[in-house]
Amino acid sequence: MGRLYDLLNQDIRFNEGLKACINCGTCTAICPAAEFYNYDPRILATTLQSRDEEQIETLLKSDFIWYCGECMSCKTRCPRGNVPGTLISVVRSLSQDLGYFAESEKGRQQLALKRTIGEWILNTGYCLYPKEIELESHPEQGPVWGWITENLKEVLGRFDAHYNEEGPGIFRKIPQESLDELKRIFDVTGGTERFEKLEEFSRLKAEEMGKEFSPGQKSDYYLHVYNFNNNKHGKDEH
Amino acid sequence: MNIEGKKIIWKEYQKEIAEDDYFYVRSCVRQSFFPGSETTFLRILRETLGKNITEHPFHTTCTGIGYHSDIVPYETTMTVIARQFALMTESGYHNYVPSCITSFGMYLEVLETWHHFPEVEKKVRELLKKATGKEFEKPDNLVHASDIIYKFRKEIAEKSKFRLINRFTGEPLRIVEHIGCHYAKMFPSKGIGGAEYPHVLVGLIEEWGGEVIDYPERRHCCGFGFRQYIVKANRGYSIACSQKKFESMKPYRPEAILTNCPGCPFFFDRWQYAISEMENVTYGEDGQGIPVLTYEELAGMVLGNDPWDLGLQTHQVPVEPLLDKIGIPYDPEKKYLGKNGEYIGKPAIAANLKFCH
Amino acid sequence: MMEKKVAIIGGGVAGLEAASSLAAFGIEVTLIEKEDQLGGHVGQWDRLFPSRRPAKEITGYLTEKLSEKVSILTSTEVKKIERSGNAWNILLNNSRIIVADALLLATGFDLFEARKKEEYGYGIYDNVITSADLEKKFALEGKIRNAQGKVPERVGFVHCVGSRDEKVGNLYCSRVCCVTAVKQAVEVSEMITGCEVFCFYMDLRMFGLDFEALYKEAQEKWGVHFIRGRLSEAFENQDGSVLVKVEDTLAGRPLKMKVDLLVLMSGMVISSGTKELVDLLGLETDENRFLQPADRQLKANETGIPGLFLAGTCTSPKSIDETIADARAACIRIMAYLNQSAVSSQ
Amino acid sequence: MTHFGYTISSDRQIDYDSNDRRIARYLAEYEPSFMVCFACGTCTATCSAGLFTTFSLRELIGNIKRGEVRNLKDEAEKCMLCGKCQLACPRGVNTRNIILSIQRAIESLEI
Repeated sequence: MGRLYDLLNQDIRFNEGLKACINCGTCTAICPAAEFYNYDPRILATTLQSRDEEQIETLLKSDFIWYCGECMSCKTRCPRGNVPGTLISVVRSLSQDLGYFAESEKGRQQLALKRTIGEWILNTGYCLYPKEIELESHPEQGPVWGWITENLKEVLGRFDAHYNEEGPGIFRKIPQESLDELKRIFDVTGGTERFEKLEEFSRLKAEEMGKEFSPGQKSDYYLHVYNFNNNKHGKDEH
Repeated sequence: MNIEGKKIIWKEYQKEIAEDDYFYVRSCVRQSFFPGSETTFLRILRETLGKNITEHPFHTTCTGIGYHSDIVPYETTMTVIARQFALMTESGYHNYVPSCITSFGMYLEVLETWHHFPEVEKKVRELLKKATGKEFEKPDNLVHASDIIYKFRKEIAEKSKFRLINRFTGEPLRIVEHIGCHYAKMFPSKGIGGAEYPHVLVGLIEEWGGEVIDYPERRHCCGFGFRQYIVKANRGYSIACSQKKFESMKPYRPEAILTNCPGCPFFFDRWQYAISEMENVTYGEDGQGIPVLTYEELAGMVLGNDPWDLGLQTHQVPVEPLLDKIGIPYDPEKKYLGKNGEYIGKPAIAANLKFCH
Repeated sequence: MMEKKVAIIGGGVAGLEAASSLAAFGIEVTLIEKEDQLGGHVGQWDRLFPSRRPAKEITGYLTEKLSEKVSILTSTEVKKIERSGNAWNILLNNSRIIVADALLLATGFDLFEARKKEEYGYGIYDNVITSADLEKKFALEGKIRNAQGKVPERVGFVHCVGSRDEKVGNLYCSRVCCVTAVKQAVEVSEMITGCEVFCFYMDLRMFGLDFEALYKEAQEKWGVHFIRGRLSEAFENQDGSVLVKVEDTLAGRPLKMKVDLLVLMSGMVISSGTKELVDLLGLETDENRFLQPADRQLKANETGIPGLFLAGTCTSPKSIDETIADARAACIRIMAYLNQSAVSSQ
Repeated sequence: MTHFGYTISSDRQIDYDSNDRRIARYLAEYEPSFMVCFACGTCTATCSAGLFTTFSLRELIGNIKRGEVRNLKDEAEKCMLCGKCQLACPRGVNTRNIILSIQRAIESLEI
């Protein structure tokens, strides 16, 4: 048994997600990602099942593992009780730990996720924070959202919110002690380490690509991973 | 379609929902995009149903979106969830009610993991203790907030001022429902009605006078896909999923879309706008789109709450045509008022999707 | 040897064959059947794979062979079974008690309840039927119409419904569904000119001597299409047709199509009658809930209980020829048992 | 119009309701052995053209059955008609005539 397979196997979710795949395709048939991307959860399961180090390494460095949307529709249907959607989470974890994520276009986007969701969690205590959802980066949000964000305190105020204030309610300010607890949880459970790895491997990749790299959401590298699509992920390039 | 076949399945998938004394946990997405819904939920529970429901000011995100974007490790998420349970325990509550479906799925998954791997639970307890000094008990009853509205749907119907009926034709309103994927697709036995024919929203629509429309792509994901929406380069996937659903429901001429997940209504609302801009295609009647509702909003509507207290002004797809059909009164002058009643200006008009000012 | 008595529970193919075989050895047989007629599932079927001979030929032959040594009790249920000494006392629902030296269970199978595969919508979508429903259409109507009264232009057959599926707790292959699907696909093609027929399969288990030839005939003569992939879900369209989703695993891409009629190949599960006997007799069952013989290779018709024997599909899915062979094998074990006990009692 | 920075993805499902399956019907009529292929891949394993091109008769037959006939002419032209596959096929598919019939079908159906 090879090295990468062993590492995957250390994750308790791996054995839960992969019993023995019979290649029936029930998962792929209803997988939204397989519909729109060159993706196939059945192939994910059989590749992992092969225990072939070379194939698994290629997989961890590929765009392929980043197409899944983790809707878990596959879990409902598999006649063998496999969960490709959970396996994806396991392989993505390893791909990030080893820095392999930076080798694919879709994998590199993990930096953008860390810089948005990840930092919002630690800085605000929320996964999303409305003042961060700007129309420029989210044009589909439309004019009503533009109106809401321009008048955030007023609009939220109509619903008994305590926006950025103490006490319960919508978008209340989460006390610093709670944020400190959250940070300590990240420190002792590997969350902080994951973030640091995402930053470090991304920085190395940015250097290799000759793109400016700095904190926040404005650097060349950040904007590149957030916006760039080579359009070779779906039907037309199949 | 034979409804009797569905009824057999609905009977098989019922679950225990606590009567009272709920510990409520908010949703990051719901607060952002449909802030009136959570307020409405609490109002209905406290004022209409006379229930005790509390919220702890120190609770945070469950990190679910981070977990499903894979930037947050499973151990981290499990420990954050343990902290939420600790807040419940400290408050003396046992019935845990998340507002978010992603969270609901996370909680189920974590409890399932602990059930199968007690050593993991033990480790998480140690990690929580180390990081925060806290200890916790697991909830006795864990249900999604929509389950509670389902449980009290008859009481709400008794107190309702409006039925889901078109007052001009006398016909029931044709409504499609959409269930968040993580409500029951991961653990079918934990969802009312199961994974294939969930009853949690169907039960509301039918109890309140509407007609449920089942359409071929009903089970399809809205397309959020976590990283597939959050990163702009991937949004072509996200919008394509919703478009597939709109195209599939179109021939049935639905008059509203009802949802129980925080993300889905937001995508159905905004993607209708984006599709109208990109392709000049609008769904629904007269270029006005198909109104998208949360279950809290729908409950508030039948109970006769003021539409602007429900937050219907935060929708991109206008809800007024639906209010007109039901006969729910509203004052257009009050739509764009701030918290103290002063006018704060109007949103700009979209190019193709009609809007009601 | 004194005249010995054997009671057989179940009047399907296995029970009928065993009854006549034992009678031929001079045994006095009581055949107990809960339905009002003999023949079991085969009695309800129109034509059989692979030759498409009428099912009546089989049940007719087996019933005609029954001699006066066989007393037949139809519409009769077993209430209680007791072992007293070397004899079995079987209490029936009409309060009669049958005494026998040996007891043979030939309680057969039930068709898997297709509605349990919720995602296929059996019992909900009007044009989703089972292979048994289709067979009834063949036998009773002699024509195929869908629920809207339309002649189907496209029919789909779904293999492995309730078989090879841990979701419903059935790990096994039901053996006969693949070839039944091909047989029915041929029959539909024969009956409806121009109808496109699709079989959705994981792998085609054409184990019988003539099965592969039938498969080839289906492709070559009737143009039946075979798509490798397990059906993931079905949904009803507005016009009542059924939208199916499957992966074409040879192409590695999801596939969708509209069919006018979707036929689910329901597999075999332990019968409700067998389950009752499990409780009455304290029998062992295997992980798939079929009766567990003393040894699946060496003592396939025997149990741990002296004088209690098994035959047919109550122990595992079987085709008709396998069931008949199994029933005969059980008779040999019963005769050996009766002779031995006759010797030891002398 | 708002510039979104992305476009709506097209789906890659095989759609039997809209695909063009006329060539499959043509072949089933004029070379019925086309229908008995059971996709074992023996042809592709032995194929001379497949050694130095991406040609696969198994895939080609499958795609025609599915009605996925883009680039069909170019694909079929990769075959050198050497006939090794015909010797190898366990189902007696007349592979050479399939290739020739594809060309005839493209012409007569004006695809």
